[in-house]
Amino acid sequence: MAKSSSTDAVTLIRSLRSAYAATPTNLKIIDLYVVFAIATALIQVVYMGIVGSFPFNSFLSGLLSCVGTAVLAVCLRIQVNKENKEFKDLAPERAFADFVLCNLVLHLVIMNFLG
Amino acid sequence: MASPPDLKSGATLRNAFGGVLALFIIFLIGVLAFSIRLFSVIKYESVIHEFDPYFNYRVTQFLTKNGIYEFWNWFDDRTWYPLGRVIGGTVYPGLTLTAGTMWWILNSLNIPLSVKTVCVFTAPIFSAAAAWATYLLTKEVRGTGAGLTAAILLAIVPSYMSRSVAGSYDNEAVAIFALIFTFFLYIKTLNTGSLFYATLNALSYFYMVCSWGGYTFIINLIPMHVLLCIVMGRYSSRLYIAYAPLVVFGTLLAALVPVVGFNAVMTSEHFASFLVFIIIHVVAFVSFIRGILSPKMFKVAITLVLTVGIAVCVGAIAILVALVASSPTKGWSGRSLSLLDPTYASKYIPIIASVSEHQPPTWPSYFMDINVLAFLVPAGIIACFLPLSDASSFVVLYLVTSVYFSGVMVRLMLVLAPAACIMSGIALSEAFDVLTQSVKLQLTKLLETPPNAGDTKDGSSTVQSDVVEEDNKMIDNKTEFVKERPSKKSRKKDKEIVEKTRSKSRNQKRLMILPLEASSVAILLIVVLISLYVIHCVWAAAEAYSAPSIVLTSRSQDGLHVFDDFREAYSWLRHNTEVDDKVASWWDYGYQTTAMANRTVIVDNNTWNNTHIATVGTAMSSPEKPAWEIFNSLDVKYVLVVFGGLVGYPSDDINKFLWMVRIGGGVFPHIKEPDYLRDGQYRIDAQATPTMLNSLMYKLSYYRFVETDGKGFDRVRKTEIGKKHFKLSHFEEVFTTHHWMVRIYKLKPPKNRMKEKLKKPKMTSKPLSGTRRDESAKRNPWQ
Amino acid sequence: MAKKFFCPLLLLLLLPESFSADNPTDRRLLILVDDLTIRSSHSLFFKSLESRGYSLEFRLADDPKISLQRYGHYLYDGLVIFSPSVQRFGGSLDQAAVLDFVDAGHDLILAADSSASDLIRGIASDSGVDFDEDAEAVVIDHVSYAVSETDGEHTLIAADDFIQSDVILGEKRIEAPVLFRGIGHSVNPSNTLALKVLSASPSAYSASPRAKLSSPSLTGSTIALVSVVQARNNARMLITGSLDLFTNRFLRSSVWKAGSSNKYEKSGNEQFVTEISKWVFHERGHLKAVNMTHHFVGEKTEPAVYRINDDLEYSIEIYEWSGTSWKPYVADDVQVQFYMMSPYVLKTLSTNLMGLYSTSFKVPDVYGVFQFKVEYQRLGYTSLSLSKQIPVRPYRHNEYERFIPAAFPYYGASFSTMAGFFIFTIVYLYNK
Amino acid sequence: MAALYTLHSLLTAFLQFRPTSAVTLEAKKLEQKTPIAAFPLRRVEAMAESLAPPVLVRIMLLLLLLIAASPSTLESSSPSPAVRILSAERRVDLTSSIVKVYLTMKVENLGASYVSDILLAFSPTEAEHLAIIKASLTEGKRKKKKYTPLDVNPTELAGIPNGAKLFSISLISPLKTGETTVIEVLYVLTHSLEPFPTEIRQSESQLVYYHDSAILLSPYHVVEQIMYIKTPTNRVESFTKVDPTNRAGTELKYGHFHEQPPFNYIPITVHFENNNPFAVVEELVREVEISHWGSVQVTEHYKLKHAGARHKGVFSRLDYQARPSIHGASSFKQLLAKLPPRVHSVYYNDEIGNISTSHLRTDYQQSELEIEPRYPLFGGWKATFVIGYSVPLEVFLFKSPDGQHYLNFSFGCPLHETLVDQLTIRVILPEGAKNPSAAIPFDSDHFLEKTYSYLDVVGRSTVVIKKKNVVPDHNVPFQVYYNFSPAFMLAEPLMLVTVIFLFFCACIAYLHMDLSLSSSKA
Repeated sequence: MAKSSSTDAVTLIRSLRSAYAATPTNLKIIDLYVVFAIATALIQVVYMGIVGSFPFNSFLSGLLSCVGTAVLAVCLRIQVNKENKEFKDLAPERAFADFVLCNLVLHLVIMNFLG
Repeated sequence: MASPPDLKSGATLRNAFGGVLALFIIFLIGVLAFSIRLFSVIKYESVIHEFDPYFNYRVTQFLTKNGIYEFWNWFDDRTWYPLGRVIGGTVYPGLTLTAGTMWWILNSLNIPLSVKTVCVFTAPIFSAAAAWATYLLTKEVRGTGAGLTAAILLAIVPSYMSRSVAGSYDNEAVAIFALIFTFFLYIKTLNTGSLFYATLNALSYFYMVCSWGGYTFIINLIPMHVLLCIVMGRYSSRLYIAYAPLVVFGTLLAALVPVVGFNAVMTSEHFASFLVFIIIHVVAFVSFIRGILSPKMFKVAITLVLTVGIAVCVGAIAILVALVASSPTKGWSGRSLSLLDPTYASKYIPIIASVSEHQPPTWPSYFMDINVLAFLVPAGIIACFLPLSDASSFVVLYLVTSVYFSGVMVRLMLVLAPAACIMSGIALSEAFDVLTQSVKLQLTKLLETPPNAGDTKDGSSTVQSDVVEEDNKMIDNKTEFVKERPSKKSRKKDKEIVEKTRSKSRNQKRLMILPLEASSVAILLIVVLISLYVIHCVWAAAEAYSAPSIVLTSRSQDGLHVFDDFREAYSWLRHNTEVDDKVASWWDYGYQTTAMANRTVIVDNNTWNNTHIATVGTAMSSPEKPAWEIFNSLDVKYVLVVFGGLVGYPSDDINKFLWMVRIGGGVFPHIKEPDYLRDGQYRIDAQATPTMLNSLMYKLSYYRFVETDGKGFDRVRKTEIGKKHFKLSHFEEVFTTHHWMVRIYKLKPPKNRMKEKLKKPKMTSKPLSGTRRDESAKRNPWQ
Repeated sequence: MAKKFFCPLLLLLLLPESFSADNPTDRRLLILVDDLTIRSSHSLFFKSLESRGYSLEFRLADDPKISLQRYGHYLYDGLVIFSPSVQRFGGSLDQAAVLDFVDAGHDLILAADSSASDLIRGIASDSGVDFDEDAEAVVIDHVSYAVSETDGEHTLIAADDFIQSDVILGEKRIEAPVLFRGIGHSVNPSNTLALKVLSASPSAYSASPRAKLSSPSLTGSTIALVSVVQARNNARMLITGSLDLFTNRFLRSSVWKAGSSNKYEKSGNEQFVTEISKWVFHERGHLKAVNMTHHFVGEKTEPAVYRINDDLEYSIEIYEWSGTSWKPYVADDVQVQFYMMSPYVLKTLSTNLMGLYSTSFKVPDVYGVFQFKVEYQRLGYTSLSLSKQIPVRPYRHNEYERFIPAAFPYYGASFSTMAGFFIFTIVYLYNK
Repeated sequence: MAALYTLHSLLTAFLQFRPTSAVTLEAKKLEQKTPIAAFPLRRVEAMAESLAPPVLVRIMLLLLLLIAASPSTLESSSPSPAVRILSAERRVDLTSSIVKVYLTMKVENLGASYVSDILLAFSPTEAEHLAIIKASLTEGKRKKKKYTPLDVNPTELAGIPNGAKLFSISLISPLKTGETTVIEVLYVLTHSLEPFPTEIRQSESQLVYYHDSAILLSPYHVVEQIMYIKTPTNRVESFTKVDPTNRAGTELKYGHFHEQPPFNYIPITVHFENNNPFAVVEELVREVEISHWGSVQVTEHYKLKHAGARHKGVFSRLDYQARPSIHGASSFKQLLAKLPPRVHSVYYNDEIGNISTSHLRTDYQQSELEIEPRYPLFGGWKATFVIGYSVPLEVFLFKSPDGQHYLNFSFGCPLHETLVDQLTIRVILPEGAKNPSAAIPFDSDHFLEKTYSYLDVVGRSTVVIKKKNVVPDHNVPFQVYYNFSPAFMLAEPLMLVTVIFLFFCACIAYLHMDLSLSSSKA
């Protein structure tokens, strides 16, 4: 049972990789970006666990900035994804413009909240 | 704001024309919404109403005088003496900032309107905006027609009007607009799935957070909807885009508002959103995997992913529970709790229970506040269900939840009103669709229908117009709305029909087979129904909700009689007492005293410190001497009581007295409610208990009252008072207004000499113990 | 001719400058007597008063033209009632009027004797001093009486149990006992305003000398012979049950306390009555506090509001009236409270011996409307009670500390995300 | 001698000139118009025509002063023995809170030279409470008396005993030797009734002191004189007796006194009941805003105070309602404001809203506004309120022959029998009004400032007039002149129109742009 599942897992991983290989590079870039953001977030959580949540607002802003970035990136990915049927009418430029706008707002708020 | 969607919608000339028409109607609706709320100014005067608005007004004055930073850091030492109150940190700044900005803009244009004027007219302006927002929201849900109907219904719905007549300068005035607009943007994002609207959504959510504690409603409703969609298997990446950014931004922005601060992540009102946030990510991931994998591999994948996902969820839930447990009052503030458990307040928090607008509503109040909409709503729900879209499901959800809440707290009828309007808007437009359409199909000729449809409208509208004539001139510009609304709408209908027949599904067709008479009669009936509603609303606006509670009028045979006692008393205090004197009164009058009399008060309508209020309650319900000692220990110089016995003003302090006893007794056990009740009932006549008759409140209210008519007949309680002739030993009357409605007493200085029997009149600080202690400033989000 | 110009001729009722805050000593005394012989029999006492600059006005107690005030202004600063037996005063004067006179801040000397009327007793008891109800009762002491040939009933008492207070009785202690003949009274110990200045010896009791000795109502040292009351408005009263206390005879006569070896040439009465009248008429023990100021450490101006945890300096000046001028008051027990429903800070002020008291402390970490309170009550001194209100605000939004080192990682994180964002945009666009 | 008197007149003229020349720049521009300010100028010029330009005259005057200094000081003790007052009669009216004194004196010139100035003396306290002083020459007998007003203004003179203040009445035609003339003087004293006792209870009635001199304080020898004092009620507590003195009912008579030397003074005090409202407006700001669209908008901000004996202790509404005449005799609850005729849109409110107790009676003569403060005023109580009204433009705005507009408006406070401690009038001219100037019939300081009202760009020039101690007798018209071209009236409407037009253009542009964008995008 365990064996089969493990083999399943192996095959799954393989197929995943193959499937992922198909994705266009710009999506890859986005994924990279997302990963980076999440990683930062995790690091912070760990640090918070160690040091304690004294400057709570700083912690929040730090964490949320990462999460926010990740979320926005994901949204962007969803929108510019060619396979995605829902966003035929939405031009990728428009999507990216929105994305930039969102990020600007986000970082503005973060800056405000950090201090 | 309404113009771009409208005009973009149509490319053909006809639709462009329709768009312009719609735009025009919308504009008129705005004017209607604004002008119907001016009854109070016309019938009375341009003045701030009731209690909380006076506080907001005072804060706005401070803001306009000292600027935003001073306002943010304002520590007010004139209220809650001696504790003081950090206004900047405990007030929802949205309303104040809005009005302040408007004032600033006007003045920079050299239009010298006073702050007061701006404040008075803020509410009507925003109710117009709210009507527009409703239009947009409903339009997103169901086409323009429904939008217009809903908008006009909301523009004059009484329950919203009750909070937004000119002069009632309260948070709800702007909050409702923010609420609806946020929902609109949410739906918009859901439909378009563009990040741009998501950002706007977050921003308008921010505005909502700034302006009203009710924002928790949004931050709980939207997750519910998202969850609903996921459960119903309607997950789409648009849903993700609509929701995920909102949570992140929303939390950040909410945390920026001083009042909310870390509550945005600490208190459990917000946890639902985080939970759903996690869930939606899991779901998104799953669907992503499904997207890139072949179905059979997916079978395999799903198991693993699910296990992982569930593990994550469990972990998350565990964390949340831990957080909830850690946070104070299980993270739920009093009023929210009393929302979930209706009996909570009456059990634990008398202060919340004591406010009339926190009581559960009665059925008449439903009829009073939303009138015929109550009957249209079910139809609307049905209409929403065929066909069910994300948007319509959201609206339904909104309606259901708000119905529940309004059932708990009368005040939240306000949240229900828009939902009801939207629903019935949809219902009406659908009905008109069906009926007019059937009429049109019946008559082969397309040209004849608009006229006779038109003149049925005109007939009906004239009917109401002469009904309406009796009221004053406000209405006649209303009546022409009524005139043109149905006719225009019908015209819009039959052009919508074109795309409807294209767009809508077949079942529409089956509905259309109605005999001509039936349909036209039905139309007529609907119109009559609406006209009834309109009349009711106008009546409500003119009579029920336009009175500013600080100046009362009564019609007697010899014309109108004005009771302006409150302002008389306040202005007396303002001009004839020292600037630093402290005035003690029951907390209802705190805001007015600080705003109008500009004197320091002990407690006020922001009831953040129960103990302090209880202290005053205790003093009011104690005999003279202990009361004097309590007040003296608080440096009180004057005591103000409101007394309606002479002119029959029902909501005076004697009628509120039991609450003082309860609240006082809640903290200081030596005050026991039964002592004030003669076998269970509350009376002030000869049968009243001695405790009652010796209480300070009784004495201050009825001091020398008997001398007015010889036997001391109280016109409110409809009885003769129990104890008629008595002297005051520790207080002296310094002012009583013309109709005795406000009586102000001064504390006498301590006795100069000690007689043999005298004890030390040093304050035995027993009743005060711990007044300072509990610093749990309940920043209740529903205030 | 022009010299007459501008001396505004005052009507008789216009008062010359009188008892006032900056000159507390009384000026004009009204003395009510039963018969004018008292004027001569007590002349020494009156002389000593006049020599100290008082203007005395003698009236028969039942003179119909007596009135203490006219148009709300008091015509006298002090009242001396040497008319024990008067049943009701003449003119507008009555018990209430006398007490109002005291409540208006003026002083009173009330001397009764065995014939004390209800009126007198009433005034006394309203001030917290109760004469023995028994009408005949006088103070009798068979042990510490004053030896004299006339009196066999030992009603003439040589009392020397003085209150220990230089303020009331002056620095120079009174050696010779004071002769007393009259009725005793009692003072409720819970009464913080009334003080027994001269009390009887433990062996004394108050009863009627003729009647059979029943259990006397007052006995021993609870009997007060002379007591003073200082009202809350610092009006002072002297109440005694012996009018003879002030007579020339007692002032002049020699005293030999029974059982004591030494025999004094001259009784203590003169010194006693002089000193105590000085006290009663505010020639001594009258304090005033002025210039209550507070400011940040190192600044001079008084701020409108303090912030929590500010350091502030507080100072106040206290002076004592010496009968002719204000002298700096020196004591080491003056305290200031920083008070909001309960004292948050309680500090003893240090003086610079020139009347200036000052201290400095840190505002507690609690915001609210505080008060600087000085409550100073000392035996024999007028009580000081001052308070000044000052709000204390919490930190402003920009007064919290910023850039906490512990938070640097977070800063780093958020900045890195921003940087990341820019890089990402560039890469993304470039990649297109 | 004659030289000396002309010197006196010049001297007064010169001294008079000083204050006016010491005003701010634009104020000075105003001065040229105002008759009162111009008055000394005119007199100086009168001399100057024969001599030299005014500047030179002033220098000459200075010299004259120096020369004349010594003799004038010699004379000082009695400035002119040549003049004496044959008979003087003073009637002091104490029936209201404002003291009015009517002084009739018959003056005779004994000296050889002409006398063109008659001096009046006041004690310093009187002088500082002196609100207004008018003098007039009377001719003819009982029936057909005719009065001709005379100029009165303060003068300085060396060596006056005890700092008495002098006012000189300048006669129209100098008094020849041996001639006599009758001068009637009215002067009004404010704040000179001193309540005593200073604090009273609700049911007590108010007693006040009045201090004065039994005989006329005058720099001249007075042959015969008498003084009547009229009190409001019979109740007079006490009064100084200087025989002959007698009292009948509400009248108190001092005199006749004979042959009193100059500067004689016998202080007297009268202590009597006066329950008239001691209503004092501590500060009154009147804003008169002229709109050439056809109305003058007036807004008056009052700070009212009951300046009588302070109320102490209990205020019982019960007693007050039961017997106002006894409990609350000294209080007042009603005021009468006399507004100009054809007044409309009157309002009466305070900082917390409208005050509902007021009645307006209008007729073609005048309008009377009857106002009640929110509560009855007892001694020491205060109240603030605002009265606003607008009147049609044509009633108050006229065109002077030289094409200037001028506003002709009444100066004082419209409240009846009320004195104003500090009066400020702000006349707000329409935007674009040029070189404004004010003409006030008595001295008062005024200057210019800018105020911004609805949609103003350059702001409206505003004439601000300040005066202390104003009594009802000051209710005489004053004028404000300015040039104004009606073109300015159109400025703001045009502005609005353009803005709206631009807005629509913007909308249209936006819509088109928007369409193009969306088409490109989609």
